Amino acid sequence: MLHTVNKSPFERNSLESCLRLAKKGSAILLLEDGVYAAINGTSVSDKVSGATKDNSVYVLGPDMKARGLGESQLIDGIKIVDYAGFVDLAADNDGVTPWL
Amino acid sequence: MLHTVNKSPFERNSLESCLRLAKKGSAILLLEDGVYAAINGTSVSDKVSGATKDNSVYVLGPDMKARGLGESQLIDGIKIVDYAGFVDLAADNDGVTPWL
Amino acid sequence: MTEYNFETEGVKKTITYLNRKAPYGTIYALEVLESVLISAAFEQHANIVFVDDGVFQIKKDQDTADLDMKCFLPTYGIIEMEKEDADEDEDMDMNWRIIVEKESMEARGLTTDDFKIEVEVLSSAELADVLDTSDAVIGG
Amino acid sequence: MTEYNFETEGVKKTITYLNRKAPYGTIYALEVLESVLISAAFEQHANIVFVDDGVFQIKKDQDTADLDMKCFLPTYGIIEMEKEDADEDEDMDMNWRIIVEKESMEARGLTTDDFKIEVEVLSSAELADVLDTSDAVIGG
Amino acid sequence: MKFGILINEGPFTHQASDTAYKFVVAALEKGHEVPRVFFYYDGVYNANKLSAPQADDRNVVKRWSDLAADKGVDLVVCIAAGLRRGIVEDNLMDGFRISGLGQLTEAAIGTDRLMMFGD
Amino acid sequence: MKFGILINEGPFTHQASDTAYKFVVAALEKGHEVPRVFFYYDGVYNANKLSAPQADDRNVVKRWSDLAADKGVDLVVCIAAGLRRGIVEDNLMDGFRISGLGQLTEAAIGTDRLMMFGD
Repeated sequence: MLHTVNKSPFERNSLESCLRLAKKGSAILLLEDGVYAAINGTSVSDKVSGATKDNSVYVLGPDMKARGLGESQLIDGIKIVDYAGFVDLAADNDGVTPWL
Repeated sequence: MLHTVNKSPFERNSLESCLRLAKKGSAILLLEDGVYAAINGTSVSDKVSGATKDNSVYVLGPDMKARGLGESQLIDGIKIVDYAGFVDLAADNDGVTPWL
Repeated sequence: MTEYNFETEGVKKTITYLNRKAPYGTIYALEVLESVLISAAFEQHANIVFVDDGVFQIKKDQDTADLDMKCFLPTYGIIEMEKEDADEDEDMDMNWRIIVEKESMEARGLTTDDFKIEVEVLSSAELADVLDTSDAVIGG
Repeated sequence: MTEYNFETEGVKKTITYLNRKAPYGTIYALEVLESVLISAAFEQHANIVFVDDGVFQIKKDQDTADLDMKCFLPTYGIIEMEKEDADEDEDMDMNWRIIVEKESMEARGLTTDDFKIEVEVLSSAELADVLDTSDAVIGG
Repeated sequence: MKFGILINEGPFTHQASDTAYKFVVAALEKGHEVPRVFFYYDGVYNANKLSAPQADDRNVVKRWSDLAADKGVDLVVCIAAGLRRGIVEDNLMDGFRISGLGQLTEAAIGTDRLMMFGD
Repeated sequence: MKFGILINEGPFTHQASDTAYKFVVAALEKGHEVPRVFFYYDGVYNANKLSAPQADDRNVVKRWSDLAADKGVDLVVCIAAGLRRGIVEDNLMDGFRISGLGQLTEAAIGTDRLMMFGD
């Protein structure tokens, strides 16, 4: 299952609910304002870093770039994908759960 | 200053920001999905109860009723107003800060 | 304009409706209900799930008269009836579940007595399994 | 249709623009900017405040080319210039402040070096005073 | 006292327009003035005359229009926000007019309280 | 593989429609099929042909319309959601059609993946 999160973890509870309800081993894609969860040194970094132990966490590159976030700021273990990579994630996992 | 909060405290950070940035002695009106902050026995009740010490906290009655919440569930110290009471709060305080 | 025709005959899927928003502040609760009702005609399996503020959607005693808004509660009753019909009709291969997440319910100070309809209460871990085995998830 | 004519001649107020949303996920950042720019013509005092995810609006190095969206950053530069003009022109009674809340900035791992424009960093308590003395607060 | 109103969300999807309407009616009943309601962001959709809600639901667009006719409230739709969202003279409900963002600044300066309703 | 797309928010205000569009283009480039995009909730505003964004901004409505013409994607606007918001035949952009919610259920059943974009 691929879980998509498009909300800022500082503003809403979407990421928290996703982490609580995603089965271990799931893929999680952070996109739109959700990309802020992928960066180091914030009040949620530790929680997200912990999630990379149980899940494959991805972030949408074009959304990071638009918001002025660089690869060097990424939490270890998070992988950047582009829209083609997003399509692959949706195709390779057996379903998609949106956390909007 | 009257502060208005229309978001659920479980979903968004609006109430938290309001409580952090409202000057002591301000009035706070919970309306729309913000009324869920006014009820007892939830994970945010203690925080809201604490706020009633420093601020005058009000809740919009019609929004409570619509959501099936009754007066008996209210946190002590929170007062119910109707739309006319909302108008009075806006008029009697010297400005309005929206936390949407 | 291209009208596409899907082959849905004989296909059986599990669709999960994931309700996470409070009622009335936004319209999502109402419009997702409309789509749940329509889907009954397609005889698919469905999970109608209430998580986060979605649990407030089925709170008893809603009275929207002062807001001049339509109250959704009676419609949840229809969904409950659809589920009962499906449960009782042995010829119908349609399994509907109405699920509330325990953690969301408790954080909001609610118990099953507060709900207008009968629900199945699942833990986060149990609900994670339900989501994981859904073919399509429609959020509200 | 009734067109109302306000008497604004000689009235001096303090308008606070309270930016709390991240850029690009929603349009609020862009459209609130449009209203800040217009207000300059009215020579009012203004506080352009960045709180919560609003602090991300002025993050350096934004590049929206891959989204085909307009980048707002250059417009913040215009606001910075408007403020400088007002500061330098002694005949103009117009005080603009560009404010970032310290707590919001730090929770997001940012420092003033991360911002495209010069800002005043205030603590929550200091910002509470600014809000409290505003005549009108427009949120984004 | 004079109230200016700013509405940032469209009808039905968010409660903002409903709350604003109830507030305006209550303010007028108390003898306050509401010289202008400004529709910004998705708020411009409140002026779409093609909106046709179900018979058992409230008619948000018509309700604002009636208020303009009955109470002389000036309903202003932001031209820039309206253009990008396709709310223009062609589909503008009676009682609304389209104008620039300066009309919002005017309302902020010229009223005693600016009330914002949105998401 | 067949992707069904559900879009729940209007153009410009939320990024949902932009992300969905980019996803659909990338999926088609990879040789997948996108038989249907369903517009629900405020998503119906994506079909408003009166939308006229600024010259230096993307034209969200036209972009979907062009995709329908070029790639034969079936763009369906929910009739109930459209009626209450005033998106009807009168202001419907070329390439979109109006139909019932059953078309969403069909897309959920008849595709391999249903992708939802919204707020």
